[in-house]
Amino acid sequence: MDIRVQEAPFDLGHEVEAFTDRQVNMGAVVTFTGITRDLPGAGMDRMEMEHYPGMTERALTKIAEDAMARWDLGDVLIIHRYGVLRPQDRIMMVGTASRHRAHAFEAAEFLMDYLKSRAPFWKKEITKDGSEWVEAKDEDEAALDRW
Amino acid sequence: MDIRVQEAPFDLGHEVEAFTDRQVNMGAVVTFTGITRDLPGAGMDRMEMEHYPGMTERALTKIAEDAMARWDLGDVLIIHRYGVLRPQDRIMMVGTASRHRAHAFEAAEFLMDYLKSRAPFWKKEITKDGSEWVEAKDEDEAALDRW
Amino acid sequence: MDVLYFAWVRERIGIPRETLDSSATTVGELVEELKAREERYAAAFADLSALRVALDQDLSDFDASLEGVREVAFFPPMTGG
Amino acid sequence: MDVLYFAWVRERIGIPRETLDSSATTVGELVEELKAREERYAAAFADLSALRVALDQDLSDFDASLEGVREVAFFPPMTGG
Repeated sequence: MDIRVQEAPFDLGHEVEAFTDRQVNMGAVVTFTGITRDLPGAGMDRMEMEHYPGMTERALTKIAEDAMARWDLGDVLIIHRYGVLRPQDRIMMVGTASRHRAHAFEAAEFLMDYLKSRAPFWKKEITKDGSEWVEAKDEDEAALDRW
Repeated sequence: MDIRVQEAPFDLGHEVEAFTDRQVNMGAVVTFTGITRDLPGAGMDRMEMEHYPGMTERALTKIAEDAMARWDLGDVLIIHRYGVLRPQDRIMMVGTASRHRAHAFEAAEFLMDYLKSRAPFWKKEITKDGSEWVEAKDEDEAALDRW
Repeated sequence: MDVLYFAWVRERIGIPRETLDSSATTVGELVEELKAREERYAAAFADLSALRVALDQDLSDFDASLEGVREVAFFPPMTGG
Repeated sequence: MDVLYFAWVRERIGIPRETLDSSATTVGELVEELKAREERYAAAFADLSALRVALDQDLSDFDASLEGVREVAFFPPMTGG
């Protein structure tokens, strides 16, 4: 397991390559990358991602351990940034490795669903007209029901 | 859409980076990478992946078009190798980009399920004791039922 | 006991953390104490359904006991990923 | 009409492709013609449930018409990915 919470950008290609390369006899690697989207209309200057240092690492570790316990996984990777993000910046990524493609896919979706609603991050969108905290979506909370 | 059928290896990190980089305002990128697993016991010398030139490209294009029609996707990438593959070699990858993470995940799983059973590839495993064509799994055919 | 605030809860209350002496035995009692202190607390805690609480960095709920708890954090529903 | 064979069908029949003059109007009739030719064809086509067929590079089935078809391919279930 490799869990990183960091302000600095990460090198997506390098991380995917390194994660895949260090697996032994895993037939399937799935990755998800989350990217900052621009806002329609006025446009977004930046997003500020606040987090709860200490609890964040703890929550992500718990989510990764739950995934490892539930599926036949060789490894899990989570990288999540905080601080200032611009449109098109990569916010976070997860990676899963398994002998079975269904396990790799399901575990990656599980990680994303839990990480969205159970890891202490908060997004604030800043436009030239002002700023607004992003509201949690009911569909994100509902997504947890399937696990 | 970017569909490639090739004998040569591909650079996974480079492909993931390039695919992600060329998306505009897509919040979610999912990739799947398939890796040659070794065989238990005697061990595998190599896998030979046969395909049906012409039909392969046609089938993969159709599968990618079906995914683009069914989900809200910005882009689809499929790279699939043929020829000789050694344990730990990357066989193939798919990538999906969407504004919604659920769409990116589902489309990637759909691509994989169809590609497994509907694209004309055949795997032969060669050990020092002989060679054997890999048999299609009932579960792979059954996986199509959910779409 | 350390009390931490995040996101708009932090902005509304005006500080990211404070250390309190409280006789509250549950999170709910602590919230009532805070609301009684000043208008900015009352505003932040007006709608508990819009809030989440963590005790010693684990998600919890508003009727949980504070016994042995050293760090309480209040924040809106998370929006990571 | 070009007839193509892949994987163990190709190995059993011994050639990857051939050009045939056939009066068969369906895939099924073509299979019967081939089986009647030589033992290696009979062996390859012994169990049709283990085979798939493509007509002009589209997956099809054994009762499909051959009218206008230029390329027929026989192979086992695919194992890509």
